[in-house]
Amino acid sequence: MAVRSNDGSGAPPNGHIGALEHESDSVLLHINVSDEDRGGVGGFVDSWKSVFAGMKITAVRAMGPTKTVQYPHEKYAVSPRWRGALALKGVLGRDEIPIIRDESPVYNAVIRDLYDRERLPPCVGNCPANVDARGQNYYLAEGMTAEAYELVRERNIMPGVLGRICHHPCESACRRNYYDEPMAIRPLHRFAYEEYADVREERVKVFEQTRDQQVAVIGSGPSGLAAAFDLMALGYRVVVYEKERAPGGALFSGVPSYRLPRDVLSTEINGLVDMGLDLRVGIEIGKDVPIDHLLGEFDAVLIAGGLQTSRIIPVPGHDADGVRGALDFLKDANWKGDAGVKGKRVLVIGGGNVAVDVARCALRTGATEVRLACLEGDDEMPCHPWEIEEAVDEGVIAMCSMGPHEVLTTDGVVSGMKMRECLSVFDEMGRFAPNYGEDYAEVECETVVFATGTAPVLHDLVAGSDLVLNERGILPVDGTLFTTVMPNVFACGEVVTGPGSAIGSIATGHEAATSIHRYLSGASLSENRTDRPVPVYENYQPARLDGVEESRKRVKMPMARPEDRRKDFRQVETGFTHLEAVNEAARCLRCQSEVCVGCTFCARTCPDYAIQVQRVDDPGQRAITRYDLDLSKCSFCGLCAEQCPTNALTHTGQYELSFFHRDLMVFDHDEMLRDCGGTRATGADAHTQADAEEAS
Amino acid sequence: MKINELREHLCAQYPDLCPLFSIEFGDGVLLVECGQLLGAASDLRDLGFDRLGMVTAVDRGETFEMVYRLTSRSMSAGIFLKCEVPRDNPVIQSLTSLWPAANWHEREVYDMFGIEFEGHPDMRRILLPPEWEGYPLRKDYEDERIIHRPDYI
Amino acid sequence: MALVDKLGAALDSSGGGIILTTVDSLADWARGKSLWSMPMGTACCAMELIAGSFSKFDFDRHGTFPRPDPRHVDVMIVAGTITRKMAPAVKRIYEQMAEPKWVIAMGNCAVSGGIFYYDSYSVIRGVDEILPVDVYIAGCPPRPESMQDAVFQLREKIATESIAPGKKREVEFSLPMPGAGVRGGDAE
Amino acid sequence: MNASSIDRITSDAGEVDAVTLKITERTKKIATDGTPVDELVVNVGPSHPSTHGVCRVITHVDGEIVTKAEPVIGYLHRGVEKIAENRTYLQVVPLTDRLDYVGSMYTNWAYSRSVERLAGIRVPERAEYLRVITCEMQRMASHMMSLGSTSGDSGATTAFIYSFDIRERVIEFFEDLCGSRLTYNYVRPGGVSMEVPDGWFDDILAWLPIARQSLSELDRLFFGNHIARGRLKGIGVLSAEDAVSWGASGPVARGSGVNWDLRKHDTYSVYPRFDFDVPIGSNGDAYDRARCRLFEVYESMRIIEQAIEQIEPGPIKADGIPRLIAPRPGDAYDHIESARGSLGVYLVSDGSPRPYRMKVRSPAFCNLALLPMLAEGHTLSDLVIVLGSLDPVFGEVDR
Amino acid sequence: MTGYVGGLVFGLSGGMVIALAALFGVWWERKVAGRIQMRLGPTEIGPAGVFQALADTIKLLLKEDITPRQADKKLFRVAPFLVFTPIAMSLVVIPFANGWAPLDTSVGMLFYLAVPAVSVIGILIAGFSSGNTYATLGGIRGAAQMISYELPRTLSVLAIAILAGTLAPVEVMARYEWWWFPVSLLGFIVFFISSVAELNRAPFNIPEADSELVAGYFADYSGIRWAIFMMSEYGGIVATSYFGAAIFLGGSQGIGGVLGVLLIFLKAILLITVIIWVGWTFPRFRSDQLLTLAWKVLTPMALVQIVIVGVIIPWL
Repeated sequence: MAVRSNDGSGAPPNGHIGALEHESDSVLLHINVSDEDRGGVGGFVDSWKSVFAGMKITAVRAMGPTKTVQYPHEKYAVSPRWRGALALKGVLGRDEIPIIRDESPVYNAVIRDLYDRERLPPCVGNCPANVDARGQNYYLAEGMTAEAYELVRERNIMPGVLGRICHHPCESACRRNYYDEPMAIRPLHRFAYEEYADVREERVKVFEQTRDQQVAVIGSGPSGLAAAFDLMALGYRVVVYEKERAPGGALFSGVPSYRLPRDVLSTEINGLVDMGLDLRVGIEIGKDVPIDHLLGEFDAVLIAGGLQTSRIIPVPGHDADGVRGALDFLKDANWKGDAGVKGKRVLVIGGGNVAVDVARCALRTGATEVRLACLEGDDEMPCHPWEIEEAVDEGVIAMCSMGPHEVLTTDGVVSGMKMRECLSVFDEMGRFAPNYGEDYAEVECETVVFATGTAPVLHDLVAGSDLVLNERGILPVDGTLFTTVMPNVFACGEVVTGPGSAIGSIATGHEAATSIHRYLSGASLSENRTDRPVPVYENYQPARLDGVEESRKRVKMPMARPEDRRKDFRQVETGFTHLEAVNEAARCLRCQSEVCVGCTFCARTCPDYAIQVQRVDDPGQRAITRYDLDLSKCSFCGLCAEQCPTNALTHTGQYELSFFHRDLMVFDHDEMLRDCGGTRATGADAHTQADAEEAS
Repeated sequence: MKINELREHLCAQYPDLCPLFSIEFGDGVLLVECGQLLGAASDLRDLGFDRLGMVTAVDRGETFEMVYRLTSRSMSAGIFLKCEVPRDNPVIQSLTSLWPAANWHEREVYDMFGIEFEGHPDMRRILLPPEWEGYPLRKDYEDERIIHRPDYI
Repeated sequence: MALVDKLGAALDSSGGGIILTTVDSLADWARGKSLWSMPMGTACCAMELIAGSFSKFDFDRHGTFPRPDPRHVDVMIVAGTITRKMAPAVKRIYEQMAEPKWVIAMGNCAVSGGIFYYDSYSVIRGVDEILPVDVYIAGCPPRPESMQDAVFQLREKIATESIAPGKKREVEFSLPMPGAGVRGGDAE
Repeated sequence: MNASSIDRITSDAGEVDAVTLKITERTKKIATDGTPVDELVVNVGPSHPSTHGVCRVITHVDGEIVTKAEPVIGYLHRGVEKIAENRTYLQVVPLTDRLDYVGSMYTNWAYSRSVERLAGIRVPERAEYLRVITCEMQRMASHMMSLGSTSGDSGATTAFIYSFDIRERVIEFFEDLCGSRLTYNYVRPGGVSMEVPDGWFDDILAWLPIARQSLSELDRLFFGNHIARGRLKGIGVLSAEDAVSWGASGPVARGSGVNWDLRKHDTYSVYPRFDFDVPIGSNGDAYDRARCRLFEVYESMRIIEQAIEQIEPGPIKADGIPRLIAPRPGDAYDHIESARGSLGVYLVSDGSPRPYRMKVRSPAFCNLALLPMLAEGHTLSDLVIVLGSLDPVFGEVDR
Repeated sequence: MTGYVGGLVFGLSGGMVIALAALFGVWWERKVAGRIQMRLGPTEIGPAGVFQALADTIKLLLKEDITPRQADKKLFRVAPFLVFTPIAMSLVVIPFANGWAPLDTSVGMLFYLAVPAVSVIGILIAGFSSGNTYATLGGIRGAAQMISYELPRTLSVLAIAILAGTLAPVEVMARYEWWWFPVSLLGFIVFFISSVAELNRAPFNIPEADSELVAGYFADYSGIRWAIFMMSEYGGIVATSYFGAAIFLGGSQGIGGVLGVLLIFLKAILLITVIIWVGWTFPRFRSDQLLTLAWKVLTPMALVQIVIVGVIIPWL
């Protein structure tokens, strides 16, 4: 029982403890505040004492210092966080926007710097390869299509390819999400590619070889080509080896042609060859040429071999005839155009993008019934939601929360599959630990395709070198520098990262190129090397679209009808027209730091609805036409400034806000841009009047 | 007190209230018929719920949901007592006989929802002026003096 | 009609221009420097109003101190939300004040209803619906210094007034914009 | 002395609609049994220096003795509960600031707790500590306001100013923390809005001993004073039974000996980790209520010191709170111990990003209902003391 | 005729003295109260804001003079003067300098005690005629208070009268000896407290009671009439302080000339400051506490004082 004195002297008052007992059993401590018997102030002498004690206190205070701040002459220095009147730091005009562009080895530093200063647009920040989508949209809206293509190509070496197959993290981070719908960045890549076809010949620019070092790249997948592109741009001679007959790696063998027409891929790779790339197809390093040979001939070797084989889950019957791996299946479908499933029923195990690709390929190669079984529930499938949607549209039957139990065979040939209900996929710690239920289901089918994981095949490749694989067949690689145990051997792409996205592979290619450049020019690999920033842009909750005018919505990508598209491998999306593309590009908010881009976050967040923002989105006219703050409604709560994605809207320290008329309290666009630098009250001009009086 | 203990306690004392008890967002809820309200409240008070924390209503369209929040000092627990009042005849028993605290709360509910309380000593508007028309917290309340917020899409 | 109004009217009609100007400047000086306030504090802003007359801000330095009696005061500071139920009382108290009288609407609730402008059924959207407001202060709530700033602004407005009814003094004066700098008052 | 001797001053006790500072009607009323009714109706408020806002008390006095005091509230009824139905969950937070404007942090917190319960948000520990620290500082500020106005009501303006001086310092701390003096918008669903500025905790720890000293000075100046004791003791006596059945909470109930503090007895947040006591009165008069507040300020200081000692770096906001919170349908109630008692927020969600219904269980509303009972039989001078000892904040009473 | 002219001149000059005293008193109170409350008080007009009260007065002069509709108009208008006149009259017997008072009468003390008491009529009329419940209650409270404190105040002065053997303040000053102060200390305290109560100053300002009755008996007065109330209050403070300084503190203590004037002035200022100091320190009494103090504490104390003096006198 801690009883403290009420007069600060430390002596306990003579209060009773627990004047009124609480009903509960628990013994709770409390102080009794009544002080009837505290030594009577009721007495005559004591009351006089109390009178003089009080007078002493006031007298002491009167002799002490005053606490007054003499307002107009000296101003109390308000907190730097003080929420005074709002002001804008800048408003987006029609001027050119900053293009994020630099040669590769310093590019990360540029991004890092922009990120640290909160100047990175979310689309650029969320893209693994930091493709300047904002710049692309700007160029397209202003009619500079070729510049747009070349800008995108710098980071995303094959805009035509990625414009079709990318999973576009940029779009999920786009600030338009909150407004209406995100920018169609990926279709605009594709549009830029298509427009570039006309000028490709005349704009081709061969990279000059300015350095005498040479680099070999093993694999012509996206990561290898990205690294090769960067190294060529830096003046190295680059030779790319591809073991298949056609370049492109997984883009060729793993991506069905209904998503990526083969001519696009070849056009893009040919474009690189035109720029000086030495591409040698049909040469498998390790078999045709030993890696030692490369190490002797080239100053550096980059392994970008990708993933070669599928994992098949060892359930009973997995070795039966008719059980296949996804990559083999896709390879067959892509190379031969026939996967051997004509007239058969196909069951695809797995819920990733590869599984969906397999399922849709199976439909196109003549399967009668395609089922997709995955462990996860329908809302947590790892594939992109639009993929499964399109697949279901075409007739794929999705079976969620089902795990493979046994492959049913008849005479060594697959006749069906026994599935088991899956209750949860991950345990509490987030590890993969499927929890199976007691329900079983049997599916009849002739082919089972496992799309449950892929792995690299590197044994032949590394044979004879100092490189060693670990027991799982994986090459140990530094995840940020992309170096291996040999100083002149680097690796990038899915060999390093495991199964991932094309744009993610490209990003590693850029990084590996940076490492190689540093290695070859004798610089430290890690010094001044900035980690790739991973901006956490929250996924903006999609806005309600019922009231949005049609002109503000995202331009719909025209698509083939589902019943048509399941028939063949022609591309599903048919592309933008010129007008659609320019309109779409003009929708870009052109997010810049400390510049209001008219995203209306503030107006939406404001609990008082005191902010009115209007914006024109027309091509060539993109501007903010109105930004009104009704200061008479503003509650100075700070929510708008907190929400402002570009930090353009801030609270100034200004608090002297007296007006003779209510109309003056509506701050327009110009008033919001006023310079408030000097109005924050500071103690700087304080006179020491109070002190002067003290002295007197 | 844990909510399950509370349920056991309640079921042991008043078996007829037991089936009406449910748990929602970690709080006990006792949903009764309006006719039973006074009896149930009185039972709960005898059980130890000695304080009436709050009386309010929710406009559920066809009905008004009356929500009473009772708290018990001895059990350190709270419980919701709920019942549905028809919108076309919004009359319910007053709890002023059990807790004088209900007086102002019920006046407020009357003021905001137009629900009348039988047996209330002083059924007048409390927050709004006496001449006010309508019951503002009803969802269908319309007043030309309200300026509705602009709807940003 | 107060005696002073009669005096003003008489001076105005008899052409006592110089005397009128002198009396005017005296009157405006006295009125401006001695703005006793009726703290019509209803909500949050009332807290800042109270803080304003206490140690740190000390309105009394400018001759402004709060008196709760409407008969004795010159300026009513409406600080806080005015509801439909409260409006008649505010109006009545304003009517009980002796001429000349001014009104300062302190804080956004008194200016326009502020955060309660939309969707509220009971809030008056600005005290200027019921009273003639002379100075509006934005803020939610405004700092006590904003209040002092408003008093300085009101002084500038008072400086344009004449004791002759319906007459304005000609002084060099423009509508001050926010943040225009230091105004009013001499330091001790 | 006794007004009953002057039969001219009789007045109509009925509905007085014109809300005025003064009652002007003086009519002679004859009671049913034929005797003249010698009652004066004094209309206190709605704008009166001692009503702590906009409350009107229609007071019937016999001489100086109050025979009936009927509070009329609703002069600050702003329809917040209706407005909240038209705001998103985040937009409601600034509205809650303006309910209990003497203690904005509490309404922020109670509301945030309800939203968190509804949306299943777990708050990081540092945020809970920051909430406790700010809310205990808010309790200091709020109680200083209450103690100050009690002394102001009884005519000791200087004691008011001394207590406001302590409050002012707290408010400066809040200004440094979140950029506003009164309407903080600091406690949000999922955490708090801002990290503390550098050196903030040190400044508080350095200031607390000074505050203790000036508090004890205030204690001696006002509560030690013979006149003040005479003014407060035995005024507005509330029994423990009445306090419970009338739903009183906070210092009003504790002054009557009801040992009920949510921080201790229905504990929440990180309060179980602190060592503090609950001041309890035994007489239930205005003096005990005021003393409870005074002692609670000391206890708040202890909690702040312990919390600053225990707090550790970490996130201040729960992860993954969407921009538009849209909890699943249902209703939830959560409460905290505010300076005035148990402050609860009842939220009903229909799954949309806007609350379907918000109800604020305001302790001041319940406490104020006691006024007629407590003021009766005392003098008119005591009426303002009783009203002040209930510490109503009309933003919260009327909502 | 000369009597009238003399009276007029005297009245006007008395009014001027009161006005000046009030201006000074108001300013001094605001400064002292400011310092007690750790703030500055008026700073803007004149050095240290000394002319603040002047601006206030000019403003009040120029303000509308409201007579409420429900008021008893004639009584309402005359009441401020009924309060003011007795206070002004009481000044005539105050010895402002050694051996000089405007009216050096042998019953000066009696005059001083009796005449200002008449202002209670004015207060009662003011409160009653306003037609306002607050004012009425204030007037009634004021009357009760002033009547109660009349007795201890008169009794307390009696001690000095016994010691000095005269009722003329000028004579008392001349005969003052230092040991009178300890002997009459009890009486001085009673005199001081009951004077503060007579003046309706805090902590005895229950007729005005800002926080209860808004402004009490002058709640409905505005402009110049209210200024007259305030002037009489501050005039009363000055008169009381001078009187107390002269009677209990020895006034100019027989020192003539400017020095004597200064001496009594300083003593009076001291008393004014203490009045303000006390007023801004304590809470207000409730009416029953007030009467208890008057009848149960102060009156017995005054009687004890008389006994003390009565016991001492034969030993002189």
